[in-house]
Amino acid sequence: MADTIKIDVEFTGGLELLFSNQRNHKVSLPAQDQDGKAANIAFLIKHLCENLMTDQKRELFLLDESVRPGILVLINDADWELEGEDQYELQPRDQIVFVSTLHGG
Amino acid sequence: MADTIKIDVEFTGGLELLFSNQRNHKVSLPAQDQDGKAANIAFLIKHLCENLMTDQKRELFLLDESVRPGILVLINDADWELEGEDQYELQPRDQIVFVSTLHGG
Amino acid sequence: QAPQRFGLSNADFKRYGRQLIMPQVGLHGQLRLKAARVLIVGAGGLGCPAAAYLAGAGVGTLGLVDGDTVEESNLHRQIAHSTDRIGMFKVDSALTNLRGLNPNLNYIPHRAHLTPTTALDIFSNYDLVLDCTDHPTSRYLISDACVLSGKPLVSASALRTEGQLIVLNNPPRAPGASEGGPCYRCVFPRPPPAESVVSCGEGGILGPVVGVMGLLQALETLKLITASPDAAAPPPSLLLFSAYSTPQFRNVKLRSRRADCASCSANHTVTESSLTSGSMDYIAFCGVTSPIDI
Amino acid sequence: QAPQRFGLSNADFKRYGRQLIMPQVGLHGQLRLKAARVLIVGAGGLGCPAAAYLAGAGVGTLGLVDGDTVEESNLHRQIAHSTDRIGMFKVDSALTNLRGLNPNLNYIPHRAHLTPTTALDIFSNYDLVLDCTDHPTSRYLISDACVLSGKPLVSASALRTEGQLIVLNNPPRAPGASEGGPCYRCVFPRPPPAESVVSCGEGGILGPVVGVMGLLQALETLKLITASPDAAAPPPSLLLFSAYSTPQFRNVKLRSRRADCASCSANHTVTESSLTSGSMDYIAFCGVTSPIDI
Ligand SMILES: [Zn+2]
Ligand SMILES: [Zn+2]
Repeated sequence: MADTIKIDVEFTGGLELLFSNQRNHKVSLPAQDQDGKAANIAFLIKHLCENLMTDQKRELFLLDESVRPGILVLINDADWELEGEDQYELQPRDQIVFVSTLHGG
Repeated sequence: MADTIKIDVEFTGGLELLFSNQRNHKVSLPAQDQDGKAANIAFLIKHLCENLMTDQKRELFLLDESVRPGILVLINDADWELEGEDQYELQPRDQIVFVSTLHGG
Repeated sequence: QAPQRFGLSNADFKRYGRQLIMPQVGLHGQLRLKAARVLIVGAGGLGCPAAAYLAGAGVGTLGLVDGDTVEESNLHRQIAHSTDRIGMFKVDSALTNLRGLNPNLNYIPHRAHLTPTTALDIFSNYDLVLDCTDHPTSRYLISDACVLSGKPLVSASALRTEGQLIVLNNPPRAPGASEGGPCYRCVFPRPPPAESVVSCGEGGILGPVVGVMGLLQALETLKLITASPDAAAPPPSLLLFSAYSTPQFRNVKLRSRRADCASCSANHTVTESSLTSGSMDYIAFCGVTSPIDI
Repeated sequence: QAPQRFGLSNADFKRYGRQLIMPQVGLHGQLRLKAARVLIVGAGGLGCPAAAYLAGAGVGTLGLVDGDTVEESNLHRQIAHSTDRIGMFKVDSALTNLRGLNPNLNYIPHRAHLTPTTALDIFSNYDLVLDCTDHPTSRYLISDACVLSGKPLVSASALRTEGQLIVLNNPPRAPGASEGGPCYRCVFPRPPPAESVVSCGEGGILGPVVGVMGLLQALETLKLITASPDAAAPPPSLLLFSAYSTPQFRNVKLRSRRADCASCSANHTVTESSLTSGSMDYIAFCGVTSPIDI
């Protein structure tokens, strides 16, 4: 039986509307992808799209296999660009937040 | 050599003025008091008064061996009354915050 | 009278449309706001912004309590007042501003400081109270009166570069009912020594700091009013704000009601008659040496 | 002219006394505020409260940019306007309010939307810019113009029950200088798909939510202006606010300047002439199908 890794995922800035209108999710995902590589953020994004997303409009979350422009990914309260972007390898209990930028005023 | 325990202490709401006008302090204190009892908040308060306080006006922090009325003690972001008050036994890396209540408006 | 749809006029739909369309408010929430009677005690640094946003949101009846008059030193942070209203009662100055923003509400001025003998009488006409005052004496009095009259209390304070916010007596239950939210005395059973109390006049205050706290009071008030009546109250908590710290905001879990609370426990010693008879002396309780306005 | 002590009049000492006495401001800070020229782009839900508290604090020159007029649906959150000023330019309506609060400042109205051809010219008269607008097109334009003219940018946004705040281009350094703070394009190199952009008109907005964000912009502006000129800039961060979440506030570390940024890198393609010539088409860049006001 494959190992799983448990992390906390949060959607905010309106993205929660694509995920059952729920902000906080406890997510269990395989510790390795199909090629035996450790689960990273790219793998998580695919996993979320296939298993957690309830809205059909994937283009509001995904573009070219990664998150669309205007979404910030936060790894334990830091911009993912500080942590290796989608190649960051997930650790148990990581907090991953997907934030859609707001433009209103 | 006696064991020490390292915790984070923060003073806010004006209390920082009594402690070198500095909010955040890394504090190392003996893991046991002189009677061999595990270091608790009561012991920490005494330790802070004797070793960290720079202002002479102890009555702005202490009353009858505990913190004066109008100071909240927070143990890892919870009111100390939820954690056993001054009998709470300190754990390494605990975050202890002393907040003076504000009254202005 | 203008024609109504679902209890609101066309002008109401236009004015409140941007908040009405959100599921957190909706038509039900807007009607609850219209029916709500909110009392703001203190028309200063906290009360000015709180009142402006509650008036903007359409709280049907808004009462303001303050015995002070506008001074020039208020104007850097008390943005409902103005330079040409210096010397006017703060309550009248603020209502001039609020009526300009939203003339469709029922505004009630109380041009005197709150006292133990008047508090219960005034509170009986409102559903919810904001403590926007600036001294421990008034903070204990307002909390006691909220417990005795069964009103939730949204309390904030600010000094220098910091602020604090608590929602108290929520849900508002009779003294002795353990499922009620804690009161100010549950959190602070004993008043601070008088010499440790620093006012904004002595310590200073940054305008946006007290402004943010007043706006957060308005926000919690709107959340309480628009929530479904059977929504569970969130667990008691304290929000701490420190403008020059990182992070600036910290949320802290608080205790529930205190079994020996002088105000909200079964054995409470603070009673309606101790307030109205004047036997509760808040100035003596707080150890103030010279009499001060509360 | 009134007699001055240390560069301030007696009336200034009275009006600003409560902030002057704090070490974070002091006489030096108050004089820096008096000398400061701040531009607020957008006189709506963010700009109204930001302008009120900056005027209250004594920012010497305050410019406002907005081409819109006041509508009834603005008034639940745009508290510097009023019901009897519906139809007036927002800039004029807001200045009426600000002059009432503090008549001692130099106010400059810009009664038109910011455009690529006007932005650099306007920005050249100010020291610091607040982005209080409501669309990606204006957010990219304002950031580009701040980088090209070397001004720090305090940017906020809000929608429904949430808000976001970033201080950008701080310290403001020339394109290619890696010690400068990141710009909007460093954080968001590509604009969001047009169909993902929700306005406050479509999504709704709670008044105190956008109000808090505007006040936090005013606060960061005051901190920047009053700080000692050789104080180090704090590391880049983003503040997230969510009114119905616990905790409500979250502080997030951001990246520094992007080595290939189109605006602030050594190889930047956004230049003074691409703006003033009109060759930078922000509407096409953001993929808006029908022309809109920025
Ligand atoms: Zn109580
Ligand atoms: Zn850049």
